[in-house]
Amino acid sequence: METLFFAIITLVAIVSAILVISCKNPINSALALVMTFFCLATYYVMLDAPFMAAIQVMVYAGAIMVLIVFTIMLLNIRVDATKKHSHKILLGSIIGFFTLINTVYILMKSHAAAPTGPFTGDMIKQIGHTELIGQEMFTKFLLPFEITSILLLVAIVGAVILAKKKL
Amino acid sequence: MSNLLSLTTFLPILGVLMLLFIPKDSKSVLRSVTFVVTVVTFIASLPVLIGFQNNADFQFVENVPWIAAGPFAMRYNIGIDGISLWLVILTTFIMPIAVLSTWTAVEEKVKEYMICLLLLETGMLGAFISLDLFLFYIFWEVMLIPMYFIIGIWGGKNKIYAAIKFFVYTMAGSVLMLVALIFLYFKGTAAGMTDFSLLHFYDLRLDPATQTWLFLAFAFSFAIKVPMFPLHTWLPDAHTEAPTAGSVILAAILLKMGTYGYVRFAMPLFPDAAHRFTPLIATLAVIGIIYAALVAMVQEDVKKLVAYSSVAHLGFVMLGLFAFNEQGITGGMLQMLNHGVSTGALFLIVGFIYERRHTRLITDFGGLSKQMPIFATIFMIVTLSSIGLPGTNGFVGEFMVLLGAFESEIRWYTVIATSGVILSAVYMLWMFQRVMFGELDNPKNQKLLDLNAREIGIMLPLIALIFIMGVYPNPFIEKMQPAINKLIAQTKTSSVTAQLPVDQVLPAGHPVVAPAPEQNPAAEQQNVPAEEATPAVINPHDAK
Amino acid sequence: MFDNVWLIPLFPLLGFLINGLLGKKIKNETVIGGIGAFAVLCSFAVSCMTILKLLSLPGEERLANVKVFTWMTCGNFNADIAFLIDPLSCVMIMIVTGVGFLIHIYSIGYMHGEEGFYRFFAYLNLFMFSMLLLVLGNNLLLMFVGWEGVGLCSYLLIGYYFHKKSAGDAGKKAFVMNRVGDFGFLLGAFTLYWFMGHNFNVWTIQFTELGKNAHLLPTGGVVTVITLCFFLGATGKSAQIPLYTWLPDAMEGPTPVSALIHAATMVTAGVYMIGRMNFLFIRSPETLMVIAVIGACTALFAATIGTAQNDIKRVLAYSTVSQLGYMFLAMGSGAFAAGIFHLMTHAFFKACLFLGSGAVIHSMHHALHHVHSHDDAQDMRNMGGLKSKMPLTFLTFLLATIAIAGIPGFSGFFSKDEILWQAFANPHHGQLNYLLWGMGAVAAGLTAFYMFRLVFMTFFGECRITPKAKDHLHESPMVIVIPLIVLAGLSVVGGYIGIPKLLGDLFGGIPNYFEHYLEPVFRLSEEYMAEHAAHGVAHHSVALEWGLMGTSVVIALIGIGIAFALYVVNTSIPAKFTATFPALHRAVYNKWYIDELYDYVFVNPCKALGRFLWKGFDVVVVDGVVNGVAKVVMSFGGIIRYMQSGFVYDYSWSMAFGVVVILGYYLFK
Amino acid sequence: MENLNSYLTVSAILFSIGTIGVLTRKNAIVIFMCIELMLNAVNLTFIALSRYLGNLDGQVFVFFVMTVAAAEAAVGLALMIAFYNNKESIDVEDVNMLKW
Repeated sequence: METLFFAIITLVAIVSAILVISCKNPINSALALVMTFFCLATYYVMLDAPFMAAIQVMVYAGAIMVLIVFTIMLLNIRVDATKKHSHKILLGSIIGFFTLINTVYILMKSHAAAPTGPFTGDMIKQIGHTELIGQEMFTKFLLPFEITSILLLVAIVGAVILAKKKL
Repeated sequence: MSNLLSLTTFLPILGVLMLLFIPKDSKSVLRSVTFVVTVVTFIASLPVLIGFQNNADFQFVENVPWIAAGPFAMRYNIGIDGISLWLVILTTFIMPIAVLSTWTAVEEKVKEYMICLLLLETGMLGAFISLDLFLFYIFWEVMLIPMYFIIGIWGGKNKIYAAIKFFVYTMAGSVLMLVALIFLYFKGTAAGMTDFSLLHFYDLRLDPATQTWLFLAFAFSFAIKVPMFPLHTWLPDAHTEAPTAGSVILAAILLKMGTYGYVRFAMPLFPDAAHRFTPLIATLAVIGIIYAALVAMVQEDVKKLVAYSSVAHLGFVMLGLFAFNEQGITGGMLQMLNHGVSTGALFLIVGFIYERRHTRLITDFGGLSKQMPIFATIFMIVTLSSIGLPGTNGFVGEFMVLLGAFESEIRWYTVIATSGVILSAVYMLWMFQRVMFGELDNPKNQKLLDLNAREIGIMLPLIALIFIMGVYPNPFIEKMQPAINKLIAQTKTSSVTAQLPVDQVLPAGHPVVAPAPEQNPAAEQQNVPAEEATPAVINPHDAK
Repeated sequence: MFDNVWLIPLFPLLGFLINGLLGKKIKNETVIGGIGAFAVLCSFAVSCMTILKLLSLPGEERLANVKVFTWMTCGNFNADIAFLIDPLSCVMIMIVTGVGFLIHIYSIGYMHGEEGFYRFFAYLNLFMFSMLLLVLGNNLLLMFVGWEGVGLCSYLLIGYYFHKKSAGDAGKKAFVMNRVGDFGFLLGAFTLYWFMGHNFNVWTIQFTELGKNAHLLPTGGVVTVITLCFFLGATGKSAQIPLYTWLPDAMEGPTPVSALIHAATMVTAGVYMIGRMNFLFIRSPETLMVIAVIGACTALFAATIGTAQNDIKRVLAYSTVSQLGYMFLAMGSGAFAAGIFHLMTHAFFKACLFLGSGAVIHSMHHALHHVHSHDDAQDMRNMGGLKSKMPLTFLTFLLATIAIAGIPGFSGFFSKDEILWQAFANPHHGQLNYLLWGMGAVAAGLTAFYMFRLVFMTFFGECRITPKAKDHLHESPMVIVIPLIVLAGLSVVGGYIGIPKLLGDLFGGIPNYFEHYLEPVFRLSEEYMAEHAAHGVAHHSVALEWGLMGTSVVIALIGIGIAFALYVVNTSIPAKFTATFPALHRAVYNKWYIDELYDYVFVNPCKALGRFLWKGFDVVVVDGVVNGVAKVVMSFGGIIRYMQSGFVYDYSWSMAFGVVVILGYYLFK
Repeated sequence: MENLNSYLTVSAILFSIGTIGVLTRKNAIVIFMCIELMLNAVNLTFIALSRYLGNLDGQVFVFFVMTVAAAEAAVGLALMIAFYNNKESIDVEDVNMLKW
């Protein structure tokens, strides 16, 4: 049952990913990408990471994709009239294929060690994923977490400055 | 004060820090601060001069660990002896003059300009006092960059070309030197040395083949800086395009880096090779003297003429150094100082008229004596000093160089070089005549103002030095004498010791027929009492 | 004993400093001139004291080295600021300060109202200082300092009217030609120092030491090289063939300068130098022969040019060259004392002649200036009949002319005759002696001719300037005339201190005081020469000596006679002569085109070579290589840069490609 | 729970697809989206491994990646707007000033 579900989700994810790169209209690509994000969120749930699935949906599918779609609409970009691909798809596919082989080979070759950490599926279910993540984030990763705020601030300022008509 | 030298060297850096906090629009403040800093540096260098003992040792030595890399340590190892002493003093002495000289000429980017000048001063002082090869290399490169900017930003019409030419020429040389340094490092490690100290390298006995290569690398690098024929073409361009202060510093101090490099590094480190290449160097020096004089004669631009005269003067220096005797090297050293003073002064003079007329073409002038009598007098004195008239500094150096070279093996080169004194008179006086004498017929020249107080103030110390060094050079000679004697001893003993394995180094096919006759004339040539240096070599001639 | 000898050069130096630094502020000509002249007077006084002290010593002790301070020491090389007092240097300082003082006085009058009056006196004092250093210096280097110093002052004073291009050119020419000589001097000094030191371990440049050790030197060989080098120096300074051409041009300077520097003192430095180093020159018979031949040739050659010049000062200039030739003839004949003697008498009469010509020019200039004429005040063709206008000048000029012409009883006769006799009788040059004597005698005749030509053209006949201007001609002020009278007096009587033995015997054994006085300096050399005479000491009869003396006098008289015939009796002959032999006249008038030859052979090729080396070698070859390397690098970069298309996807492609390949390589290797 | 390798393989496939997109598309926004796709593929790997190893560090990393992606989206899109304002296009073919 779970395997079948996994297969379906995988199929949807890959198909929509292919759609992202093959649609003529960027809007369609964007919608396909949202689909992919949802699939990934589903994976996260299957991997006992509901919190990650939630922010995947909220941040990616919600915020970022909305931003992208807004931009597309704002710029009123037409469908590629002449040619949507800059280079030969074949060549790109070959490179992509080799990338795939490389990555898969790495995965096959590397034998992940037995579970080492303390967080088992039961434990997560018992305590709650969000709480665990929160504990990690505000203890062990406190400093990087705070630094991300600075990163976001810089990004905001940068975006504002860049998008201004006249500097 | 034990770290007087460091203080002198890094005072300009302190000045740079001060300048950073001064707004770039308050130009006069920037200039004054820079001037004060350079003057203070000069004053700080005086105790070094006074406290200097007349012996051959390095003095005011500071030696602290700096960078430890593997088995080797780069150390902050500085100190001066009689050879570098005067060059340090010359540097600190010239800098206030250089700053004053562009007081009004540089109006743009004053802050950056002054910072460049001060950085340059630190670089130059550092290079003169470094006793650690690595440290020397660092300072050597530090000098290069501010000068590049000074020419490239505040230069004349063709400044970019000149700046890049200067940079690339010098860089090509430095890179070779760096390679040689790294090679030396491996040689040193093999010999069990633990640092880059020059003094330790002096004791390192290299085999002749290695010496040859290393000497060539060092010599090439320094020859560019000197500059020696045929590597001199960057000089006229750089001089012509640089602002006055740049030209002055370039002529007075930067060129001395090359000759100083020979005295401090190339000759004592590789004495055997230095002796072997003496004919080559002497040939190039002599060609430089005659060639530069001939070319200077037909120049249309005053500054270029002076630049070419520099090449000729430095040819004399090289000739003196490679005489390998007391008079020659002393003369070479004196000539370095003299050239710093008188060619520096010449560039200042060219700067004065350029500031007034914005041209340097000889044909644009004529009859200025009438309009600018003070200028004419000063110009005349400096010209005569450059020609090497007795009573001025130029003569003492030139005479000693020629005398020393004549006593040594390069006698015949000297004969040709001596004819340079005729040519120098020709081109300098001809230029002087065309600029200063004749009818004052150009209306633009008829409104020229004579030198103002600042300009006279700049020139007076130089004029004073011209006469002091010409009439009473002994204090200068006395201080450098022990160091020069030590240098001569270094070049001699090593060459005799190094001669022993000459036969082994010869190419395999070389028939080793009679080693004895090969050694003896060679030992004789260097005028070494063979018994003293190597008791093993029995020289029948000396035994008599 | 001679402790205060350093004062002699010091006074003029002080004068130079005062006038040079403050002269512009002083403005008062009398004060400036007074300072200048007084400084020289002080030197003269000290010189007199010195020579008196010297004379009070016995002959062998007349030698002192007075050290002031050590100039430079380096290893075995040592040069002091030190002065040498001996009869030779004493006679020189007497001439220099004495004649110099008179000329200073004269200059006060002559330079009156000139722009840069202070400058003139400053230079003049500087010259006195350098000249005194030259003659007093006890070593080669100090002599060289003076040697170059006088060259500098000569340059400055010739170029005194610097706004005139010709003056600047002449000054430069003088300096450069002197430099050619200096080149020889330096090489000679180097070789001598090295040779003595290297072979005999005598590392010295001091004259006394060198003299003491001269016996170590071989005859000929290296010594010939050394002496020839020194002689090259002398030809530069003393305007001998081949370096004489600067001296006539040097007449661009003010006339007192010509009198002081280019007649009386500086140009004789070469003669003095040979005298000072006699111990060296006698050891090279070849050099002596070269000197004698060059001296005789110069004497004759310059005299021929002198006959055709119209500029009064140029005639005198060629005359100076010619007379210097005599001195070198004497030196080359080993008659050092005779050479120095002629040096002295020549200083008197030539200074007098120059100053007299200056007075004439001064007067002419004023007269022409009054009528706004642009005629050349120095051209003898504009003069004539000045006898009545300027009687005192005429008289002194005439006396000096008689002296230079070698009329018996006047100073020039004694010295010139001595030289000619020595040239004939010396034991060195064999058959060449007759030729040398002949050249000398002919030159003496020419000298008499052109000097009297000058006198006749200037002072006799009709005045050739406009009558209006003529009225403005008048005798010069006393400050100018008094030096003339003193010098004329010296030209007349100056010779009596050196009466040749022949005449001395005739008048009851009057000794040749001058030769006797110089004996300590030259005795060793004379003894050496007597020993090593190449052709054996010839014994000539008294009658022969009388005969030669008579011949030279007769030749001189013939010269005067011709001049009288051509320029007083029948003044049309010279023009006819010129018309008959135009080429010859043109050649002589243009100084045998020697200047043009030098331009063609040395100056222009040098400039062309310089231009070629600059534009051809520097710019094309060296910079060509440098820029060529830059171009190669740039063009290579130009090819490579097409890889940088600027399109982001190109970069991403290469990146992806790189990642795949590198990763693949590491994974599957 | 599904096999770790399946997740990783899916992630690799998604990553490769993203790569192909980046390489072949010329619309800057689509390229941008492809980059997001690649980032997500990596995120999946992180979370899968984190779960497998029982260590939450990977998940925190994903959190940071998302932050970076958000910042990137903000700045990147602003850049595109700025670019579009200048060139009236967001085709990467029109951007070739990045040379010499």
